[in-house]
Amino acid sequence: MIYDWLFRLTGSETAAAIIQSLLPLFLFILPFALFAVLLERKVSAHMQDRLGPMRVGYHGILQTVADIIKLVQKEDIVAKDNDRLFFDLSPVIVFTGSYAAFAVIPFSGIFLGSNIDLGLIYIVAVTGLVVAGILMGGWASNNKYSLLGAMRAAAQIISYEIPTLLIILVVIMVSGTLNLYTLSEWQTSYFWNWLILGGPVFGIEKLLFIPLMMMSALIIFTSTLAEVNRTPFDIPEAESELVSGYHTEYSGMKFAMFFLAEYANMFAVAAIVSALFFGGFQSPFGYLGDLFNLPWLIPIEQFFWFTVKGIFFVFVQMWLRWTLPRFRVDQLMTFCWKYLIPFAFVILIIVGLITVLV
Amino acid sequence: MKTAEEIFESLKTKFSEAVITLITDKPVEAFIEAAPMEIDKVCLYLRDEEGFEFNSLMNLSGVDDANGEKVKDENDNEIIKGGTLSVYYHLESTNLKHKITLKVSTDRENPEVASVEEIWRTADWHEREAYDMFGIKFLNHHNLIRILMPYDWDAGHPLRKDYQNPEFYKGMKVPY
Amino acid sequence: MALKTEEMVLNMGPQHPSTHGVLRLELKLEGEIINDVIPHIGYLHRCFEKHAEAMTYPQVIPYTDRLDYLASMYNEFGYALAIERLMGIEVPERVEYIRVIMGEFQRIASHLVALGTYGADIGAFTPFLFCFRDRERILHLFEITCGARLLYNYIWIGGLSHDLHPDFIRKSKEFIKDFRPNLKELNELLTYNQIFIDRTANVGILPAETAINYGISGPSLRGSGVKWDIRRNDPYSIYDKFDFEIPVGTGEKGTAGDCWDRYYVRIREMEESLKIIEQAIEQIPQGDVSSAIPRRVKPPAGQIYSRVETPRGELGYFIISDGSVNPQRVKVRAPSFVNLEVIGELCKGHMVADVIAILGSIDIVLGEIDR
Amino acid sequence: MGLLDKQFTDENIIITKVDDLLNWARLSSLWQMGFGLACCAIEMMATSASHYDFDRFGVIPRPSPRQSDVIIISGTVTLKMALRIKRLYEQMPDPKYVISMGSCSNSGGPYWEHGYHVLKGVDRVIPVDVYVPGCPPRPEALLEGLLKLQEKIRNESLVINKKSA
Repeated sequence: MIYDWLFRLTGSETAAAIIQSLLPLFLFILPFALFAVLLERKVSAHMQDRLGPMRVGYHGILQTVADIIKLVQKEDIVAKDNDRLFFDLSPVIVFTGSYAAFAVIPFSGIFLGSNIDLGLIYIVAVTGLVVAGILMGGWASNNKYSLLGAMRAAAQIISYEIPTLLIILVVIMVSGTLNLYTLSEWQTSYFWNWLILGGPVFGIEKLLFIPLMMMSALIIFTSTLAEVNRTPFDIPEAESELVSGYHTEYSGMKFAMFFLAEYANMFAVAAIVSALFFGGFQSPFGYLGDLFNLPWLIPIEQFFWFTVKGIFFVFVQMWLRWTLPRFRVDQLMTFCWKYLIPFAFVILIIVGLITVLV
Repeated sequence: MKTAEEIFESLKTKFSEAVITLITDKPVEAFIEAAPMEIDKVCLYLRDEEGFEFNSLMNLSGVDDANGEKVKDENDNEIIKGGTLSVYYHLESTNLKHKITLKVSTDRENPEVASVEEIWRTADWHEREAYDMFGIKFLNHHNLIRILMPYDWDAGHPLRKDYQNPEFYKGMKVPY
Repeated sequence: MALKTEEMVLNMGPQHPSTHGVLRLELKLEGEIINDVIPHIGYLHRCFEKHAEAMTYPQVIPYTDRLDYLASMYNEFGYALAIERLMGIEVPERVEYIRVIMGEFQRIASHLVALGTYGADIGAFTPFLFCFRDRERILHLFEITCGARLLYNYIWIGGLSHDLHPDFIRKSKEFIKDFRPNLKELNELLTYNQIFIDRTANVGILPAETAINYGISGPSLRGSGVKWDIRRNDPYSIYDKFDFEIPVGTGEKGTAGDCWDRYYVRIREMEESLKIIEQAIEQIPQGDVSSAIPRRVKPPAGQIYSRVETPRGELGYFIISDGSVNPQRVKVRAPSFVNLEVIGELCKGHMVADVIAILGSIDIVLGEIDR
Repeated sequence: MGLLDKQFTDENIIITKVDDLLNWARLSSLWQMGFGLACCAIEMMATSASHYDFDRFGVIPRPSPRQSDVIIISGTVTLKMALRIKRLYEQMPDPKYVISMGSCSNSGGPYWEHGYHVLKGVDRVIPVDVYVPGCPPRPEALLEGLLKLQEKIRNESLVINKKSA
């Protein structure tokens, strides 16, 4: 959609593709990451009887800008025993992984990078790239803390992808689509039609779906939380145990890339959760554009709602981070394999039966 | 509850030679002097014998008695020749609620004391500290190395009264 | 063919976010499982005992502050008590009351740091700041009394440097009133959090027998279920006048003597300290706080081992006097020094994350370990 | 000192503006190394805690030296520790700053005379930017030290010999 528009504007396929791929970076990811870091610091500060950044700009709004400028111009240390190639490659891969996920995230009816039919599978596959990056970084750092952190990260992310995928299967069964855009469209612009409340189906089916979908939403939120290494699942970077885990050895720009990737990732998984269960870009109460007959307003409204939902889930992630302690490695695995996966399986089977029988 | 006199009597009959005197005339505590090489047997007896049950070693401290003769060495620094170093043991029974202090004195030039680390595990670090600070060697200690000072500190044992601090340590100036 | 594996040696510290200072732990790992832990200490060895030998008796007091810098009041208290016992000084009753009030406030402040940093070690950062917020108010009480926030030089041999500030009683009552709900909040936020319980219950179990043999004292010993508190078992000052409980670990969430018990004993001790303070504030007599301070501190030749119950356990001063104005020997039996020794025993077979939990639960202060 | 520092010989409008921007970024986001030595570390923690809140100035503790800009030497530096501190300092990326907090790390403090194992001032092993006196310094004093450091950074330049402003 954007692509077509850009193609008409520039008249060149390559230029359109390049501009389109850079758009989310500059329009959304960078500003969002800057905003999210600040939000994190402000949210944590206010939860802890503090004020947070106050001196850089009005109430510290320029704090993260200063942070990034500073990080960019810091010395980039590569120790003698680092594996140079992988060490340099790792932050790029991690950033690519979380960046590529934005390609299929439907921000609104028209603001959508690529409307591919396998959107859901693509997003899971691409975020899996992050593991490779982390593992590379941990190995190449030649630091025991990094290595331990990377091993933990790999084990954790791979394990928690299973419940995520199982729940995605549930959604696919109910909605019959793998396309994130279609999925959002299907959930219509009223909150009772969202999948968390059973989806746009009626009668006994909806009643049966409501508890199942609520559980599914909880499971997928939990497991995506683990995939982006947030508390209580932040053991790969567990500050009090592993110093800072896999990015212990990274400084300057490379660290900034990890840093931005983390926050971009947070939004990506929040977007998945909201696209799957909370109507994606759909407004909960219908559109003002419809009401006043202003069709151009609708995409803007959709963008607004999608961002609000995304930021809400990001906020919940932060809220959890500043409230909960951290699991231990074995408990984390127990939680995944003994609780989340069996529950996800049970939900999968029940939903399958319902869709067949009802 | 047993008083120091009772404990001393009982130890004297059991060990005779190894237990030397009971000193009560100094404030504030009475203490029993014992022979340095037999102290582990005395302690084991005090821990295990019914009626004593000293199951806790509160404290173990090395002391430089500084009772030797003060002489000047070639660099005109005052050093102490002869005399003794001591080790004090403060024992307590948490069941019977009585306490006793033991003291052993050993030769300053070649200070050797039997280790009580096997009897109370807490003595491990205390003895290492006494070794680190005074150079008292605890025989049969499983890991008698320096504990507070750097492992490669070669300027002596700092809590001895005649200790001389080195000028430099690994290129860093030590005195003010 | 069996896969060849190697033991990994991981150095934790001296600079590490949760070794509570400059402790270095050498971990021998098999994957994440601990085979052995070897503590290396001495990175903060500040030669206290040498200084004590070079100073006069009253001059040593500021140095005792810097031993256990989280519980300075109690270090002074113990030292002053030892010298008073050696010299046979009777201190006025008001002084005793003020010492007890200060000591118990210090116990709360110290436990707050211990619990807060313990929360941070487990991964919950917010309780840490909540604890520091409350601790700030106690420091304010100290500050109006003697002008210092951390290292006070307040308790002198035979007396105190200043009398209480006129506002002190009112402000401490206010603090106690505000602190009780905060303690409840801390319990809700951290103590009974299921993840926290999972992380700490049944971890690092210290049986009572082992604890006594290792000479463990304080909350770490009481966490193992041993009712041993020097305030009760060998009373000093005026602690026999107050009515307070000695909380012990019961294995409420796991096994007696695990990390959770050691943690919870501290929470309950804070409540008991509040009780003691309330009683002391009610009963405090009027009087002069400096009347018994000797003009010249010159104890008779002799020796004394005197001990008090600090927030970390039994703090003993072994002082040998040769009759001059300088002590011949001052040996500090530091509770953390002795408590830390057991860590190797506790950590075996646990995971890397548990080392942090265990280390935090025995609550060490490096200033006191290394002296 | 960053990579660009002292690389230019003449002052012009671009360089001075870049100067201002970089200095502003550096001084606004001084990440501190989460590292405590002794008593002063407790006051340092109190400074980061709710009441004094270091975060207001953009200071957050980072556990790894690779990501920190300022190391606060908070407490007595012993001989055993000194070389470790030097190493930590060397692990930090440029531009890096050092605040020496408290008498002990300024000069040995109360341990200056008989401290056979105390380094008499951390400036014997690493260069210090700001000295904060006190034993221990109050949190306000540490904040003041930070402001002094910010002032110092504000006058840094990419030019070799900047005329003093």
